[in-house]
Amino acid sequence: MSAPLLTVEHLRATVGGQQVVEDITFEVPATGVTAVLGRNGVGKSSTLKGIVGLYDRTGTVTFDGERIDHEPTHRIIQRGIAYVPEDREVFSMLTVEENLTLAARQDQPRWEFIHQLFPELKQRAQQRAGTLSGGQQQMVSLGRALINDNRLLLVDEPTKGLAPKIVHEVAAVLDEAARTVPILLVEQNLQVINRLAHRVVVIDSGRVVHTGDARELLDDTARVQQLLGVHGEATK
Amino acid sequence: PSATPVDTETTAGGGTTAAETTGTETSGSAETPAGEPVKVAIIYSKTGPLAAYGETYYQGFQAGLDYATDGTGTVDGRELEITYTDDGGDPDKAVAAAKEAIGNGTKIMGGTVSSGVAGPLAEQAEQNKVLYISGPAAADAITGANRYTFRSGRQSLQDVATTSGQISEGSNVLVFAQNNAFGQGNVAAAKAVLEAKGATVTELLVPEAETEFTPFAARILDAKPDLVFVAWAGATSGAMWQALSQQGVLESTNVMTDLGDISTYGAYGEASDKVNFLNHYFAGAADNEVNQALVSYLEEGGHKADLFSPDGFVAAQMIVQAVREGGGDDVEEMIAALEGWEFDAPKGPQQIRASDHAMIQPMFVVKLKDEGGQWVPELVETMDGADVAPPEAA
Amino acid sequence: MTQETTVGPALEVVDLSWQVGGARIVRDVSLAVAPGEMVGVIGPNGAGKTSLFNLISGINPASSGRVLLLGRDVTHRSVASRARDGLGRTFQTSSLFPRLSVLENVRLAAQQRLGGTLSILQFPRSADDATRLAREMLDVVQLGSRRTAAGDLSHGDKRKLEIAVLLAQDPSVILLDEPMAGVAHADVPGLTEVIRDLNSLGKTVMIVEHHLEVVLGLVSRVAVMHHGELLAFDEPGAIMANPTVQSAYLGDIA
Amino acid sequence: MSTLILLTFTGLGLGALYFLVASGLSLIYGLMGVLNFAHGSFLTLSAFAGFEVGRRLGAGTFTGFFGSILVGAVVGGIFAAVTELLLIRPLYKRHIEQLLVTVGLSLATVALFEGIWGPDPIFLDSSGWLRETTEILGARIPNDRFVTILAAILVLGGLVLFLNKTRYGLIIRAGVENRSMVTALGIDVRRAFTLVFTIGGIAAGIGGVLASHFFGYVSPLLGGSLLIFAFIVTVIGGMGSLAGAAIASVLVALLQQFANFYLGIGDFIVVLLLGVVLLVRPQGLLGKAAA
Amino acid sequence: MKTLLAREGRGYLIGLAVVVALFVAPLLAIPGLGILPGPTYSAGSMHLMAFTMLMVAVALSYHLIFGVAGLLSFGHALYFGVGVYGLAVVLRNTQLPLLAAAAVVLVIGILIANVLGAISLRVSGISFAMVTLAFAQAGNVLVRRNPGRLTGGEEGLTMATDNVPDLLIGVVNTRNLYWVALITVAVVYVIVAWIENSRLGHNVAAVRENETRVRVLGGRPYLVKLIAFAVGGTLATFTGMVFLLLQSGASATAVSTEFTISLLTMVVLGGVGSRWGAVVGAIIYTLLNQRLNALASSPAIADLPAVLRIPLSEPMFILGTLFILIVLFLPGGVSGTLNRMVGRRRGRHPREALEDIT
Ligand SMILES: Nc1ncnc2c1ncn2[C@@H]1O[C@H](COP(=O)(O)OP(=O)(O)OP(=O)(O)O)[C@@H](O)[C@H]1O
Ligand SMILES: Nc1ncnc2c1ncn2[C@@H]1O[C@H](COP(=O)(O)OP(=O)(O)OP(=O)(O)O)[C@@H](O)[C@H]1O
Ligand SMILES: [Mg+2]
Ligand SMILES: [Mg+2]
Repeated sequence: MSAPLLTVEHLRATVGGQQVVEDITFEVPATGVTAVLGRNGVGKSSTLKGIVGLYDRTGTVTFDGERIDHEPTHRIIQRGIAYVPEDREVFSMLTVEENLTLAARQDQPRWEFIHQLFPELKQRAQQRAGTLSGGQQQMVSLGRALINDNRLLLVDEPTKGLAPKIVHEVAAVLDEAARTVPILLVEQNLQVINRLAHRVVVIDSGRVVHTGDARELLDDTARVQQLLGVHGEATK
Repeated sequence: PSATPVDTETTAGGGTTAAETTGTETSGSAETPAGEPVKVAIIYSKTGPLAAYGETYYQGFQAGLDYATDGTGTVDGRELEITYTDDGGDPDKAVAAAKEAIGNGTKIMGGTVSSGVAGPLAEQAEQNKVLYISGPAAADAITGANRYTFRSGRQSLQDVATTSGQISEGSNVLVFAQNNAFGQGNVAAAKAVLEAKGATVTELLVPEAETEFTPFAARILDAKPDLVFVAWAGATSGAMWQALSQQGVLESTNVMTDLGDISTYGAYGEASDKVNFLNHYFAGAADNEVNQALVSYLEEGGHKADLFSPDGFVAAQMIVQAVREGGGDDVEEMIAALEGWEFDAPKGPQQIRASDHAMIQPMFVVKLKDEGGQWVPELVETMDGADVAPPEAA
Repeated sequence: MTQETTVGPALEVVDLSWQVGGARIVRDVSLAVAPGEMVGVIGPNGAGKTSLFNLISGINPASSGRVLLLGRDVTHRSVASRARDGLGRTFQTSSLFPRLSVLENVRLAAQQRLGGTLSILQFPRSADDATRLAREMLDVVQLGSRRTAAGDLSHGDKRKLEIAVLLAQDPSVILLDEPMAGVAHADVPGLTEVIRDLNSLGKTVMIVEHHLEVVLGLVSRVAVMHHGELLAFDEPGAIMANPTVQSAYLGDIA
Repeated sequence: MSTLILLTFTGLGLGALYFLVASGLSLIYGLMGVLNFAHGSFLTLSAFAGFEVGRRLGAGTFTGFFGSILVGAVVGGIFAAVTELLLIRPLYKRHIEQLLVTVGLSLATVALFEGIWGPDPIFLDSSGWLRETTEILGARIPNDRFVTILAAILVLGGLVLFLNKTRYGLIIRAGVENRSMVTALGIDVRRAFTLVFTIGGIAAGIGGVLASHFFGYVSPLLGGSLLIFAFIVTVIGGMGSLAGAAIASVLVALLQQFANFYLGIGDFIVVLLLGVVLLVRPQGLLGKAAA
Repeated sequence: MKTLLAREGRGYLIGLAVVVALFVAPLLAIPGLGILPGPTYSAGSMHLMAFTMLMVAVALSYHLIFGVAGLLSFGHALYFGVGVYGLAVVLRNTQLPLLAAAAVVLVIGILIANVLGAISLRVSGISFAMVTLAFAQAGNVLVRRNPGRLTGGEEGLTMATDNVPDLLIGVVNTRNLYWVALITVAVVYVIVAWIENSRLGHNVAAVRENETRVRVLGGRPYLVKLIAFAVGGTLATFTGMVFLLLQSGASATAVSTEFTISLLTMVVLGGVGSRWGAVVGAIIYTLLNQRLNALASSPAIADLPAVLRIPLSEPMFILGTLFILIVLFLPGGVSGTLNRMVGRRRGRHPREALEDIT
């Protein structure tokens, strides 16, 4: 395997003085989807937030050979790391179009790509994002990331609360995106994992308890049961 | 309340420049057989919105002490132990200071430049049966407030009465004032004094928070009075005078107002030389030996005589009189010593009316003159104390 | 809460509509839920499921139509009075008292139910009825960390806490808006059981949920919403077979 | 008739002044959620700076007048920027604390100004033309009222363009809602917030200098005396709505002017208006419903 | 009461000890130590202590509204002013004896707090702050305008003493006034603590956290907030009346926004949400304000160069700066900082009470 794109070593993250991530170490290779798995509350989201500097953190984070663990969030993002938060966090008072415009950093934002992926966002360009349904908001949130050419996507539970049909669509979008850019994906839906992930990182209580090939893990029902407390059939 | 009661007492004998001259800290005098020192509490604004008045009062008081005690700071060998306390213009602080002083056995209180503070202090004097000599506070209510309360300055009624030289039987006088206690007091005073002289008095009261006076100026024009008496205090006076000039009020009628301290001489703008001023005091108002003493004492200390210098000066004179004639320990005797007392003050001859403790004193009519870019007052007329005496308080 | 003895529906909406600006978000929806029945509501994102719940619970006022709760017209009553009449709900995004402890979140609901919640003569105590009830409910949903501030809980635990609050409130009609969203797979069966228990205690339940396997296993009937309209309201089997539903909602997954 | 015209113009002049103060307040509040109690201090300091400069450039001249406005704007902007950087920035997202810190700042600065310039008002000489009047239908309207009204219109236009037409305007509107998400899109939102404060300070600075001419004095309490009415205007207009602030400024000032003149109860009428507006339309005239 | 004692037993024992100590303080010659103007039995010291205790009482009433219910009111001075002016006006214009007059004013205070509270609470957040500010401002204008010569305007109003017992008049009776103030603050403290700990109090906290949730549970947030607001306002009115007795006069500063801001400063200084914080904050603020005045006029300051002298001789500059520093660096105020030093988590204190005993 070639040199990893992102390396996380001994990451600890704190919020309001409380430690939410204990000691996380893993690597994200320069291609493919790396999925972060784990039960609720083990620190998956916090790990992502620690990486982009939204939570106070210590430890080493290296992106493309450069340390980024002391940079402010906007610098890290400017390096080409897009972050899609767990709860969508669209700007509810801004229109859909304004949400996307705001996110566009490059000279030629990929508007066509976005509109082709999410035709509904084109129709609803002038609607205030706060009045969109949950699923529509998720599209805005993903759209904000995909409108730029990125070097790495950090995506936190993109299918949470989405209708099966949309889950399917989102998975397809991510699959598409993964061809050109590596993704670090937090996801609960094992079907989606099954479809997308090449590698997995399993977190428990703020620590990494397993890393390895996605197929290998998902095929080993007993191991899935042990690590995630899930029946292997759920992946089908 | 500003959430602060007591401020602080300074050393006996006073603050900075005058400490030596008052001599209260001289060690020998404490052992004189004449007895214990007489405690005096001066409560005034060292800080706060009226600090400038406070400073004038304080310096005037030092001059008066120097004059009345011949520079000894003692009265018939008895030391005056004077504490100066800052009230910051805040009644709560003043009351706290008064209670502290009274608790320590003080029988004589003096001071305050603020009418809002004078009332509560007069109340404390009555409750605790101590002598109180109010300072520059102009509220008429202080006169006759109670038998323990005196005043060393003038009151609104006297201001208003000073305009009486400008009116004749049947004159139509308009009082232009802010709708607050000061303005209302002036309206009441004008009605009491000027209507007695046969004038008709009407009022135009402007809400206190109003900042735009142009329409009111136009309304004065419409009323066509013979004399406009302007009773104004505070920051808005500049805008008010500008409105009066702009709308041509000053050309159309005779306008009179109270000339304040030196810092306000610039507030009248174009109105400065078109207005007749009545005046409590300015350095050149009176030409007598006492005033010379006041002015030269202040000049030596690097200060200027100003509006409220005589209030401090007279307060010192009164305290010395009370101690000299009344002994300094028995409040009733001190009251007796002050009631009806006639004396020479910086403004001229003055008398404390026995019935209500009004301070009968001369008042002045002046004009402002441009002297090398500076407005300076010029005496036009001196009104005799009896002519401007306030009606007796009930 | 006393169970209604009447045979009429526990919850009924008649020609319910909601309009914001020019957009009609809920259009003439009519449905009735029998006492003790559990009904699922599914539909694509933006279909108006949450909006329907907001109309029923009174968070938003209906533009037209009526809401009947236990046979009573509550269309013009406040959120609170509907709640006191026995309506409980959860929100799509957790709505809790973030700085109060887990126990207190539940306890406040219990206090409300047991009465005297505005009393200044009574003090919350560890031994009083409300606290005891709250503990029981937390045991039911298996939420351990009772001293934690609710805001510090993970997503899944917040969901459990919301259910516990509902249990303590003991409403007779319950609206659940995506209770499984963001809950780890491991916890889904447990939570499903809790919801099933709710129903078997005699509560009437309406549940919006995208986890089809969960909904279909729980409910007796499913309402499908699409563009604000009620597309179908039928038994799960019939719904899954309905071609309109398939194209509108399930996509190629089915 | 001439009284009506006079009242209308002086009312508009006062309204323009309210707007210059309220626009900054509304902008800062609407975009950052900070209710800026120190806004009066921005205004006061600018007025003093304008006064010092005007005096040196010539109290009666246009050079002095425009010089003082320029300096007032610059000083207001700098003061605001420094305030934002040192006091507001460390408290991002904690709106109540931000409000408290501005309360503290206003306490401290008013006291400081008193220490430097003394507690008493300093009366100033305006330039000749400004002091004169222009007659419209028999009403002699002071010229500085026209200048104030013009300044307010210019400031309003500039602000509207800035917010709706620039990328910074967009960033600012987004940052209000969710600052960390704006940074998570790779944007340094802190710069935008500093900018907002600065703009608010500049508007207040212009307002301060004009107010000192309007009232004829500068004093440490100058800003505070306008602040309460500016708050009321901001609320009536709808927090955060510039157009609302403009309409409410004119409405409040005219109402106050007329009520003061005819009934002597302008202040009560304004408070009454506030009460009524809030009861009927809690979000204010043009405010966004339940933000 | 039994439960109250059981719950916070230790706290109440300490409180009782403090009250007893304060009760006997004027009988002893405890030196002022530079904080008080003289030993504890001197009139000046007793007055300052009584004044401070009344400030503590108003701060506590404000704490109920701001700290507990989370309602940022900028109009609390109004309710205090109703007490001060109400009693002064009633005593001056009627022949009612003190207690009857006080009862009348208290009823008026309750009415005003309820009516204005009911209107203000129609809006929330910053709008609420502004409405309360506007009402208080209207009250201030009313008092300053001296309608019907009732309030004395900026000259203030002295207390008519005819119907006030002699025991409360004059410096010789300062000790009695001191005890009255002590009783006042104790009563206010107990009422505030009682409410905070009652079921109602927990409901108030819940409303502060999430109103919609309360409504969905069937509660009435509006009513809950109104009760907290009205009780706070009424306690302020009550304290205001005692304040009039202490000062023998009413002045317009009692109804000023500055006074509300000083209350806000006290509560923030002590730590928002903490009852003890409000007490400590009020004491520190009042005493600091006093000592800083002394500092301002001390020769030590007068000799400094202007850059230092000018700011340091302005007490409000120092207080304002201190306030800023606390907000910036000690977010929990004095109580929060102490709590943290003792190792407790911040911001959670009232809500932990329940679990602490389980
Ligand atoms: N802002 C916060 N304040 C306090 N605690 C937090 C905060 N964010 C996260 N935590 C705590 O940190 C732990 C990890 O949370 P995190 O959101 O990272 O979990 P997660 O694995 O993403 O869970 P989920 O699957 O529910 O999203 C949780 O116990 C949570 O309570
Ligand atoms: N206040 C509002 N103003 C305007 N449109 C709104 C408002 N609230 C909701 N909508 C619109 O109404 C539609 C239905 O929204 P709703 O939240 O009810 O959908 P939902 O079925 O719950 O979707 P999801 O499954 O994604 O949560 C959406 O298109 C949404 O944009
Ligand atoms: Mg997560
Ligand atoms: Mg929904």
